[in-house]
Amino acid sequence: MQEIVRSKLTPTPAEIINIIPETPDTKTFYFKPKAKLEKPKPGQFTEIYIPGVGEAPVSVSGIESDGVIIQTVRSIGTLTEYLFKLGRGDLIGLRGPYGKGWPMEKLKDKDVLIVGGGIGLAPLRPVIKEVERNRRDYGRLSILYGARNPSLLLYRYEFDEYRKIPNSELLLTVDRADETWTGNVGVVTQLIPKASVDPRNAVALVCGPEIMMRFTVKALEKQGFKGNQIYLSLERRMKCGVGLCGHCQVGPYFVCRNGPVFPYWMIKKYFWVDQI
Amino acid sequence: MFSGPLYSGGFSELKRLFQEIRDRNYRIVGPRLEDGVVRLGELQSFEEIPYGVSDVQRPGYYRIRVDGGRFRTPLDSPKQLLYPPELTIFRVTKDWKIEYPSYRFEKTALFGIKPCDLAAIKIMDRVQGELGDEYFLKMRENLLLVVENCVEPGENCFCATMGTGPAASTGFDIAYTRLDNSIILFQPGSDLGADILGELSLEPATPDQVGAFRRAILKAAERAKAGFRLENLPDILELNLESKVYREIAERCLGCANCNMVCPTCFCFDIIDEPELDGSSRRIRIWDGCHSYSYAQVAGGHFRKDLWARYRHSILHKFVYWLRQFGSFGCVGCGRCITWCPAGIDLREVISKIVEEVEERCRK
Amino acid sequence: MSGINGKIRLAVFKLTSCSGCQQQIIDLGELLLALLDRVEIAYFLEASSDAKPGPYDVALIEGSVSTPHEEKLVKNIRENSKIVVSVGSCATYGGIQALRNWMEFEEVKKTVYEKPEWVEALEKSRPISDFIKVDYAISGCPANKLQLLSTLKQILIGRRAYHREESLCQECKRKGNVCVVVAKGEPCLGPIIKEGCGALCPSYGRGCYGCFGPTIDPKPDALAKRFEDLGLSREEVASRIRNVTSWSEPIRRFLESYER
Amino acid sequence: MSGKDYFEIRVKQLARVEGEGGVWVKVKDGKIDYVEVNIFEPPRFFEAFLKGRSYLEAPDLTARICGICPLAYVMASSRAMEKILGIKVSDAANKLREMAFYGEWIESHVLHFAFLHTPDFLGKHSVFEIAKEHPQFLKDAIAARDWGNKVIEIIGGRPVHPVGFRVGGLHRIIKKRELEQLLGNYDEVKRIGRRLLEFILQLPIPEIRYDMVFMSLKGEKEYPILEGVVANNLGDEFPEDEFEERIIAEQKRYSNALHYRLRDGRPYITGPLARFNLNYELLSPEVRDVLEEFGFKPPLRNTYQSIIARAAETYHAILKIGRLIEEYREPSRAYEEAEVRAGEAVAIVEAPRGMLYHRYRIDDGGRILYADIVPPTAQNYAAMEEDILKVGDLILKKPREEAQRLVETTIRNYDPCISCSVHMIRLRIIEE
Repeated sequence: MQEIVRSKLTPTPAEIINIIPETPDTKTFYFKPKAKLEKPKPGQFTEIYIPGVGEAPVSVSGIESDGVIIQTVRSIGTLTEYLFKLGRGDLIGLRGPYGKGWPMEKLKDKDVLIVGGGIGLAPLRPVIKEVERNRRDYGRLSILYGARNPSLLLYRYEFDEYRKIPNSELLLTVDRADETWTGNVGVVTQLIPKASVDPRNAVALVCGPEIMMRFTVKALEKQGFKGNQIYLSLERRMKCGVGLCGHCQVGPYFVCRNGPVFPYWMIKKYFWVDQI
Repeated sequence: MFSGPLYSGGFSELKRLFQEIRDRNYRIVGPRLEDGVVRLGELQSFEEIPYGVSDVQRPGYYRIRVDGGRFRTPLDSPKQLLYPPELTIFRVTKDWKIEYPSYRFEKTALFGIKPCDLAAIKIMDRVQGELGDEYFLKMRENLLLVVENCVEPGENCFCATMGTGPAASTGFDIAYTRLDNSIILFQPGSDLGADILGELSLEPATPDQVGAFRRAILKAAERAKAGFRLENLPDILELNLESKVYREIAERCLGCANCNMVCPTCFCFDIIDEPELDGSSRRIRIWDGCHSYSYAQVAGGHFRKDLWARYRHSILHKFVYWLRQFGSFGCVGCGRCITWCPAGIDLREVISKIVEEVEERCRK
Repeated sequence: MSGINGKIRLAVFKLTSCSGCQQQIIDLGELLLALLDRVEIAYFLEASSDAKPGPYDVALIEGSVSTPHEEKLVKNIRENSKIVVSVGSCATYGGIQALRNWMEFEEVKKTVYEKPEWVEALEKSRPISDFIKVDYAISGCPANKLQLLSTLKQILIGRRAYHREESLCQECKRKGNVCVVVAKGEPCLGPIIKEGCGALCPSYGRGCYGCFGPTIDPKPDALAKRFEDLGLSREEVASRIRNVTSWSEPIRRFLESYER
Repeated sequence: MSGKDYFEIRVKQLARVEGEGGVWVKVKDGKIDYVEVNIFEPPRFFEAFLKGRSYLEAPDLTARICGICPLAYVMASSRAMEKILGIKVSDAANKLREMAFYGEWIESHVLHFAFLHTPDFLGKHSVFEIAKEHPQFLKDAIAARDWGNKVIEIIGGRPVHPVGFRVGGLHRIIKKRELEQLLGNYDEVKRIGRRLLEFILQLPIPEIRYDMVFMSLKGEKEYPILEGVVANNLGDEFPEDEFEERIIAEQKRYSNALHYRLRDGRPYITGPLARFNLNYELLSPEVRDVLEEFGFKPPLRNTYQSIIARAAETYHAILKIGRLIEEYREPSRAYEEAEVRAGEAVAIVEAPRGMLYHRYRIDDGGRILYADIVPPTAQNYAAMEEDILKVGDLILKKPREEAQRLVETTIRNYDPCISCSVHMIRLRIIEE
């Protein structure tokens, strides 16, 4: 008997309603889905699809009440390169949101230490927004953010806003300064001892290149952070987003389904193993 | 290993079973001799099943002999049928209409598959779960499973180690065992199976036959063993993530991913987006495997650039991770990855060596 | 999209080759007609005498560079084209004629021509990427017409063109072929050669001889060892592997060390 | 142009030949004095790198000489090796070879007469321009080629450089039902073959008559394709092994291809026109019926009519393939083998564009010691040059642009398979 097979991997069309250039190779897109998607939680991701081009997992960097999803994208692969050629009014497809996000419930009444590297700040932005919105639910907020050079810092237009959040700090650093830069120079891990959070009562949320996360974990442990106080958002090749295609495994975990955010203790065993 | 009542018959009863299933409008897929190998294919008649043909399966080696013997796992696993190598997911038109493909799902009987392949289907059931691939789930709904227990496992078989054979214990509709050329024992495994067997009005097996059955299966189990034990295996493998065995094997491994492709439980897939000239485009799902170079590659990075790391992942996935992901091993001991490895790499040896390495270390 | 009616201006060039890859374009048949709705063929001598000058949006180049004239020509094509695609194993790897690269060139010339001094050719037949930047490379002897079309379709919608370059074994297994190495003891280059042809040779019961070129991460050493186990002499192993795509980097490197 | 020794027109490209070449015409006292067909297809040195390779590789390697007619190379090299080893190919394998080879004739002929040559007679640049007035013609041409290609694909895996053939037969047994797929729309394919021939018969073809030497294989009972004796219209008939004694080869400074002539220095024509004239009676009666309906009688005495021979052979090939499929019985073995031994042999087959000659010597290990390959186009060079001399008056009387077109058309009469020997054609008329 002939039967139609409807794939669960079906995207929902969404309109690009705004684009904000961030850095030379990064833009922030505002997508308005044509049909209602589940509301993403901070740290979750969607699969952005363009017909005939492909799909790429991209973390959500902002969630608006009217269903608009904000995502910051670096042009690096086939899909993202193509996305950069699109403009307002163009349609793309979205699937998701997928994955486990940041442990927001575990942050309640805790100091929140955010450590971002480069584009890694994108999935952390919704956390900052959440802390800002419900400021009294959380302890001190410390945002440590670094990039290779000043032109690669995301959301610079919002930094003042971050600084104005009560009981918070924003520490920035760049690997290489230019003439405009008067702040810290060096890798982001150097900022960790400077962060004014109480390691005994804090949770660290980390996202950035894998190498940066390794150094960050070491630095955090040095400050007294324990494995259950550190959360990392991992990157892998999340093709299907729902744990079926197999590509995104790290150890026994599917990054798409069990992550992308993992408590450090959970992945510690694999985190330091070369090419696991 | 042993369950359910046994009934006695012979080849004519087996043939009647085939006929009975056919009369119930099942398409029958089973082992047949084609392209110089025993492989799964659609069977028009019982006579197509190459009883009397045996296969020699060794690492990287397969040959057929017409010697009145028995064949083992066919080239194809049920995956070929349930989880086709290439499948269109959907087509999207220029104006964003999504069109889904339609397929024919017929009542299908898998006739004479081996217990290891039955185990593989059960593993796939868990992997796919309710989240799973729609095509698989629809195919699965219509499946009748007739298993042939093994009394003569091949050289590459290690179902006994993996606990999937040589006899099936549950999850089938009907199982049969060819004790010798005249006596075949039948076993119902489901209500439907019992109903079908009922049509054959078989006699219960005699105590002698039951005894012979048990002896044959136990003897087969002795043969179908790998050189390692499952006990603590996941822990041992995880203790030895940096084993040099992986690097040694990568000297012989071709990275071709044949082992992934022939594995009855390997489920990984890649997605291809193909634009069409009329502005529409197609999404296609095709088999992929962790030995593929591009498998763990992302735009601007690679998580398993070296072949040894890809090889390690395949072992760890089957024997460590799978257990945590789906509650069982990802290997059923069918031996296909050993037979069809063009480099003749023997998975059993690889694992044994890694285990040895750890034991060695413990002794020191 | 600088062509008539916003079509892509396509040019097809031929260097040292058999014309078989251009043939693939004509062999598209009905699909070629559909393609012509989107593409203006500005230069394709085999199909049309109406040869228009550049610049071109896309240049497809068949054939290897094996004469001084071609060296100039390919540089000229590059200057005149936005996207350059090397089509087929001649353009991408140097082709079958690169088998002469392994021989003494003066001897080679003498073997074929009575007056070798009249023959104008470079000592080696080389891939065009040795001379110019190539945007996309399609291999195959000949290139697979559907892969070629797919590349054009991807270029047409403006995306980066991509094809899987995993082993031929994967395509072979997807097709349900029986492995000729395992079931017949027949040497097959499939494990180190990329998919794309449809696993044709094994479908016809014979070993792959490598016309699509090496995968992205081939292991020729391991394969050579396996061939030796199957009973081939080192000379035979080298000869098997030194075939249509012998001048591709990984195979060349392998042969150089294997024969040392 | 007075005051100069010569004037020169440079025709940069001659398109719609499968490659590139040039024509150089020297004019003296208002008459064409000298013609050079100038080939600049780079040399590929097949005969050199074949040395040392296994005899089994000859078909796959030599196929790569030409992407238009690879099967001709497969057939000639296989047959030569079989002669050396004394292998008798099964009837079934022979039939499959013929079917596929006829498929190649269709593919190559239709490519040539529809895509490359017809535009000349209708004053167009390409078949796509013709399609505006004659859409059915292009449709038919594509359908016929697709079908021809499909024949090769089923038997050999792919139309260009097929993989299914080997010395001794084929690599695998082709099932009858695989071939029968080709018969699904066979009646329509036959109609297409007929329509294409009728279309070609109605083209305005220049009437120029002169004497030519034709040479081709001659069939005994069947139109020649895989084998035959060599014959010409001078009454000579000789076995393929004597080819080299009857023919002389010379290397020209301006060309990478060797030029061939009869021993007495006369050029000869090989190809469809020659085959047609020497084997007319062996064409399928259906083909002859159409020709005769249009008033054509053999021999065709005009190289411009070679396009008719191609269309006729295309229709013939379609009919022949159908008959071969019907007669086909699956063999028990895909190929025959024999003990390897040293030896030497020659084989000539009829490539779409004429006689293709292969000669090999192998050692007792089956390694190729010596190879000599004479493609049809190389044999036709001398005739092409001669032809241009013959139409010289016409060329010189016409305006330059038309003159070029005429020269091009003349060259294209030979369907020069440039890849096996030549390249784009440039016309230079040099007046002294």
